[in-house]
Amino acid sequence: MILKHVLIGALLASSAVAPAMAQADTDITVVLSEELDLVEPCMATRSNIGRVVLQNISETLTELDVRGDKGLMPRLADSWEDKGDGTWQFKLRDGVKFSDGTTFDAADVKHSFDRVFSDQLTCESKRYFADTALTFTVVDDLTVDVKAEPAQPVLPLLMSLVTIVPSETPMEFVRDPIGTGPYVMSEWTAGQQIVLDRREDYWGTQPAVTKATYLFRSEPAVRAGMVAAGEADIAPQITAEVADNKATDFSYLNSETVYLRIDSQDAPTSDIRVRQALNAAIDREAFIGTVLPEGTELAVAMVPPTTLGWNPDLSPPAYDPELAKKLLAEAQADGVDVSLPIEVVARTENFPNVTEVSEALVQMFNEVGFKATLRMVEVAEHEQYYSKPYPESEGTRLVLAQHDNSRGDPVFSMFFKYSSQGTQSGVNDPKVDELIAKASAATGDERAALWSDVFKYVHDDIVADVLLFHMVGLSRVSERLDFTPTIATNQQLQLAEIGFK
Amino acid sequence: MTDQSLSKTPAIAEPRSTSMLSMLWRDKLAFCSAVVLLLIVLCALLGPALLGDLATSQNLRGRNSPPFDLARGWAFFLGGDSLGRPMLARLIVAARSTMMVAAGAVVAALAVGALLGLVAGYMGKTTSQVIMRLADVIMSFPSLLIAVVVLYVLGPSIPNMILVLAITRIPIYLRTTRAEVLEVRERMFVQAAVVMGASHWRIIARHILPVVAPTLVTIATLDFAFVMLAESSLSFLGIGIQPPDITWGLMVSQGRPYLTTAWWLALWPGVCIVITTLALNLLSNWMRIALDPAQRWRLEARSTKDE
Amino acid sequence: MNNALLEVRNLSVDFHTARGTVHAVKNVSWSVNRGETLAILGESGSGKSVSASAVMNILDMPPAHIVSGEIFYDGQDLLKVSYETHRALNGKKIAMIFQDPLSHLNPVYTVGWQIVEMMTAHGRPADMARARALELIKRVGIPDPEAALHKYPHQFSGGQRQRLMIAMALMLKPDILIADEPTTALDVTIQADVLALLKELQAETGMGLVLITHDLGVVAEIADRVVVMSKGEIVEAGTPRDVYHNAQHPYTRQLIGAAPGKGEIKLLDSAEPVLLETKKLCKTYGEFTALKDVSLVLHRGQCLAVVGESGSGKSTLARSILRLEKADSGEALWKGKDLLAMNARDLLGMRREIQMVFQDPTQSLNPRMSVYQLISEGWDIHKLMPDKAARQTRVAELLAQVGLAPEHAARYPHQFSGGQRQRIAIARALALEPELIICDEAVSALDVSIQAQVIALLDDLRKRLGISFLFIAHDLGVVRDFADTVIVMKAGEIVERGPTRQIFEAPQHAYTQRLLAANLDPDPEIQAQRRLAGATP
Amino acid sequence: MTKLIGQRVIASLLSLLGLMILVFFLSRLTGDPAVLFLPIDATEEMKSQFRTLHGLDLPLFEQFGRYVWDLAHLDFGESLRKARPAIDIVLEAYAWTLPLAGITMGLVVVAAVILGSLAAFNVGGFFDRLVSIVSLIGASAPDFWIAIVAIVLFSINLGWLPTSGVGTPWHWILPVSVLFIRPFGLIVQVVRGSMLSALSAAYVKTARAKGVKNLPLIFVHTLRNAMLPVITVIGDQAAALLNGAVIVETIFGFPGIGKLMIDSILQRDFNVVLAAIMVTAIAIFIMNVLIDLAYGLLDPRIRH
Repeated sequence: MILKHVLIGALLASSAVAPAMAQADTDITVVLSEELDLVEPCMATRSNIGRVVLQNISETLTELDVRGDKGLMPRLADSWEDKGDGTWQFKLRDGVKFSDGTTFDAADVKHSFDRVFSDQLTCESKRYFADTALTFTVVDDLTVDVKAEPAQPVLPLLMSLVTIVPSETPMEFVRDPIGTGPYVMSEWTAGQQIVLDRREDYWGTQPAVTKATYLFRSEPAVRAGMVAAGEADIAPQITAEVADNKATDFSYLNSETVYLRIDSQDAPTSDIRVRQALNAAIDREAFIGTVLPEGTELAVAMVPPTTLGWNPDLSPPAYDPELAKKLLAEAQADGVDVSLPIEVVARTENFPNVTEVSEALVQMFNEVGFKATLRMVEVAEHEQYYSKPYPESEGTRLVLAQHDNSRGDPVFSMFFKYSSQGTQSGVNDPKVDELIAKASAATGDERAALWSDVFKYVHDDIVADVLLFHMVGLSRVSERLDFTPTIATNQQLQLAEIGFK
Repeated sequence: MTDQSLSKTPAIAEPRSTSMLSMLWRDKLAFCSAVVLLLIVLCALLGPALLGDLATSQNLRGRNSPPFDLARGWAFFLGGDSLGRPMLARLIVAARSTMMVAAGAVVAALAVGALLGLVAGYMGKTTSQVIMRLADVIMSFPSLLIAVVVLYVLGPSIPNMILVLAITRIPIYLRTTRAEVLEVRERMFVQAAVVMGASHWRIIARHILPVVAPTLVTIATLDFAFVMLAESSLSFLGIGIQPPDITWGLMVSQGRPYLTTAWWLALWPGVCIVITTLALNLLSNWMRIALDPAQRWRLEARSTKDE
Repeated sequence: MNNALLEVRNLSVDFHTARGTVHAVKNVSWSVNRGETLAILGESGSGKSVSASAVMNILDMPPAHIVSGEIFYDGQDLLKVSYETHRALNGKKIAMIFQDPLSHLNPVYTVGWQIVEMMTAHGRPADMARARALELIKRVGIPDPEAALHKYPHQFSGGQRQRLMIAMALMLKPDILIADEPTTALDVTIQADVLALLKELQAETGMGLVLITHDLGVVAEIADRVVVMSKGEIVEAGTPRDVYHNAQHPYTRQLIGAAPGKGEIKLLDSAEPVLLETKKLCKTYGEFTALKDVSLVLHRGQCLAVVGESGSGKSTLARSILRLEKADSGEALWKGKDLLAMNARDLLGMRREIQMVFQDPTQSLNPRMSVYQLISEGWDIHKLMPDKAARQTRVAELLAQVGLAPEHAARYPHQFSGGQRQRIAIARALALEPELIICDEAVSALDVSIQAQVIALLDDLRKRLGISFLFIAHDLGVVRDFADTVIVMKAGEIVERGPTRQIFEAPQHAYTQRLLAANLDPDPEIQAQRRLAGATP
Repeated sequence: MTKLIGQRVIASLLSLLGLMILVFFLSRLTGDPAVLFLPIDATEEMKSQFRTLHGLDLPLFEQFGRYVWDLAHLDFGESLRKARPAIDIVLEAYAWTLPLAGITMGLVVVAAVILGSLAAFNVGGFFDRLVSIVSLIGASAPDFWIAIVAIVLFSINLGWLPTSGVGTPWHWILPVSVLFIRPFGLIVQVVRGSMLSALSAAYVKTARAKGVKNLPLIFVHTLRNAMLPVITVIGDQAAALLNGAVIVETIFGFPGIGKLMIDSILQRDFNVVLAAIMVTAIAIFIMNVLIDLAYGLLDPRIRH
């Protein structure tokens, strides 16, 4: 076989057929890790769809600057103001056209939200408005009033999550997305590629990239290799093992946070000392630069540091096996059965090296005297353990999970993960419920301060979970591009930000 | 051409005193294979007890240590894995689960498949048709789906993995057995047994099974490799054996991300699979001859030039 | 001898097997001239085919190894010429036909293609080859030659296949035709036709014919000269008449003596009670009628022979009686009880009382069982003789009875010769002390000398133990020596029945007469007389 | 022959029905597609809406009844995830898998037949042993390992071939080569064994006595006879390829049925799984009929 390969290779080399693709200098190729099931604007919050659709094909009213400190920026909305009583008024940008030639107006905004709330299709962005009823009032073509019940202090921020489609869009998933963005989808060959072409009639600045081809390869080594071989220009989500080229491989915090969810209703984790012992048993530093890439940060909150109200005073629990043993002994002395089995449930392919991380965690727990075992499951089964109602078990289960919040506000995380009503919460503490409710309703600096309090309370006072790492994403970018991937690359990949050297 | 059969043995053959062991010794390749397999079985039996702790002792800061370096002790001779555990010790410990999964799946599939095949081949047309349709259904049922169903409903464990792999392999044995039985039951000596009044059970057990068995054993040894690889593939797809269980297939799959940086993680377990397969193949070739009285003389003879 | 067309001189061939070296032929010399027929006579294992294979360069080397000797054809030593030269001679100058034309014709190509290939392989144009093939197919007597070209070997009968083989061999008008047991697998009447055809063709073309056979009758019929081989050596040579009447070597004498059909014809003693009786047995396979109203009666101690050619239904008869096949209608009464309708218990009893000896002991003995296991299996089945020591003694006795040694019990069938294997099969049948043994062509696969021994053994058993026999055979000579009553079958029907003497000396039915006429006599003089007698009417 | 095929069609339809029932109910044992389609923090209301939309809230037997009813109208249902007819997705994938399987099997058969025959003719010789060992090792090495090493070596380090994808003929070389190895290893062994026994057949002796040259002797006289057992194995291997080369398709980003199958199984896209399995079963059935025809074509004794 080897001989055969060599022969074929030699043949190829001698006939000088380079497999590189013929393309214009301003065309780029992006290789993604999984194929898109849909190219539906209202599903753009799903990260693999978002990387193609969000702000490339379809735009939102507002846009959050997750990298810098510009906060919430106008996109299709020029400006917005709180009219009180839960109503926000948005002034829309003038002169914007959809790629099908129709003009963007307030009715499109209303229709886009109607689609999100429709029961004819299951749009992802609906979840951000779980308990909020929105009423849209078209004031004029370029003005729309949105009334939220109950009042929603972060409504303009939520507007950055809903893409705007023309009012002709049917109440079903579409395969030919029409948007206001700088690109239009010109080809979608299922299983192979998606091609976006630059629009000439875009309302904003013309981006440098004229055409983007998206390919799909699940193997990180292949993705990285494609950039190295010149077959692709950008490969998001490669692994540390294949990121061996300083010139092309970028690492950046990717807004994902890895943690172990503790069920505080189960013995023995109902005892705070046991939860503290779990935290103290882990040598977090040892993971970084080994099984996790350099640049990974220790987490003190469920959300990344760029989020509103992130509490800089918190520090990660120190690695102290002696302390862990001591805490366990004390708990045992008080009648807590610390010999109950603890099963760490982790999901295969959750993040690179998840298996190694899980195995190391279990080993660390066992070294301080826990009776921990590991159970690796695939995604559907993981969901059973992760979301309520939790299955019964002898002892307890710690669920290793990864949470993503790149939205800039903790409201997208804290209720789900810590409220007694939260679907993935292991906490049942009235004070936490109250703190979250207060913070969610607040605005401005008060909101930030209140969130800080919540972070401190769950981290230091009740030790709700084992927070581990803010993860680092790695992307490979061809040297011909002037582009630095950032935290935003996890959810979207704005072609407009890409330049050429 | 009746007189061309010069290899026909003289009536006075040498006494059958040659034991299996000395016959094995005559075929050097088969002998080596047997030694290798014995070693693997020993590893499987004793490995976890002797090296279980060593194989799981992690050292995050000393991960992926390169092979052929004795500085960290013999266990690291083949290098360390991605959690700093000694490869050699892990390979030895993994032998048990690997062998359990492969042998379990092959033996279970062989037993069920052969039984159904015997029934299908020996019984009437209706029974045979029902069984064959069943085999068709199993054959078109993708093993991936079986794997997901079993793992989702029953959980990922070694016995369940055996179940998954066994189900997918049953049709091979079933079809082979049936085809052979259909042929063997027409042979003269089976009819001779019928004429003597032998019961169905006796004919199956004494006359048909011994003739069919060598073919099945040969397929089983080849299947052994197939099952090890299938298990590895399922691990690759994330629906196979999961840590903390450990098999060679899983090790290859886990070593995959490190192919360019730490090749030894995936290579050694792969080599183990290849060696086991080779040894099994060579041994099964030998066994086919050794178990067949009409061919055994090839191994009893003094010269071994035709091995 | 120097001007012989083909001459084999002092040829010695060894076979290197894992068990050591076998001297297949030692110092063999023979020659054949244009227009002459040389017969090489020998039993299995005598090495009679080896020298011919060496001539054709189709010995498998290894294991064969030519130690010494020369093969002269057309002034060159065929053992020294290049592979390519030798290949070019094969088929073109020296052609060969074989015993079993079905397996020697390629089953997946048409007969026409195979015959034509004989010429195209030697560089002749295809259309010319086709014309010649048509001509020859017609010449060898195949009806509708044009259609025959497009048929496959399995669509012809055994005799036709051998004719086609002959046509193929003659395509390039070879100087020499080697025929290796060309008629052995054929029915007697067809054997006669094929031999006649060979003779005619030889007369037409003037080729030299080398005929390898084990059958004295064939030698008597066709050969000009004969060499007799035993254990790799030529023990006798001369004209058939000389060899038959003045054999010098003990082996030749033994061989001639063993030829069946010379003994005394037995007399029927019908005073004994009826053991087995069939009434109007019928059996069809689709369109084909295997048995049609077959009724027969077998008395205790009697030996009833059923003769007929292949396809006459004689084997189906035996298999139906033993319920290996289900008869469509009719009865088979075993001691007055219809065994076709027996319940399981009676059937098991019947299975002890009737035993069968099959044609081919290689196939009827389970190769994975030792002789002891084979013989004692019946006792396991019928739960007899639980005592192990008694069994061992009895097995030893039975082995002694059939002329084998007690120590053979531990061996496996493949370690025995064909004749010995058939003895084991007989010992197995005897183990259950049966009242009737059905022999289905039990001796036809054996060499004549061994055949004679086995027949003698069976005869002895009949006399000593009073066992009855249903003896199915195609070889009239054997039947004549062994049976006391004969039934002649043709196409599923009994055409004639009667005491042996009556059948052989005064056959009534035309078919019986034809059978007897086609049967070759080992004595060249008798055979020559018959030939003359046959030519006149 | 037509009667025979008719019987086979009925038997296969029965199998297909059994297969469908089994897959339908077993796949629904593996959990709720709603939680996989929707994000982890989706509300219960969204999940139940998803189930209602796709009829997953109905009793299982009613779901089955509806499925069978639709199927009777040749409607394989819609993909839960891709919002497209399942059958379209499956057929698109097949359009890639068929040529991949076809080309691979074609090459495998040609290579295995030639090398296996020559090895058998040269039994015990150096070439014979080389073929045996190489095929055995090739057949027992994990294919994803070979695939990734091949990409690293030939595409990244040497830059001779594209890493993955389907654009040009060059893209097919690596996937086909990797897929080639295992069936080749197996079939070459079978060819060798079958040729060994065929070469000792009597008609070979006849051919040699006729003065037929070695090459036609091997490839004309013997091979056709030796192909019968080989065809069976070829059929089994081709069936495996028709089921999709999951690993190779996944690694090389090849949009075939294997990748579709594993994705839809993992995502619980039931309709696609069912459609894929049934189309595969039909493809395998057609192939089996073709194989039977090939038997007849090769061996006139079967034909008559």
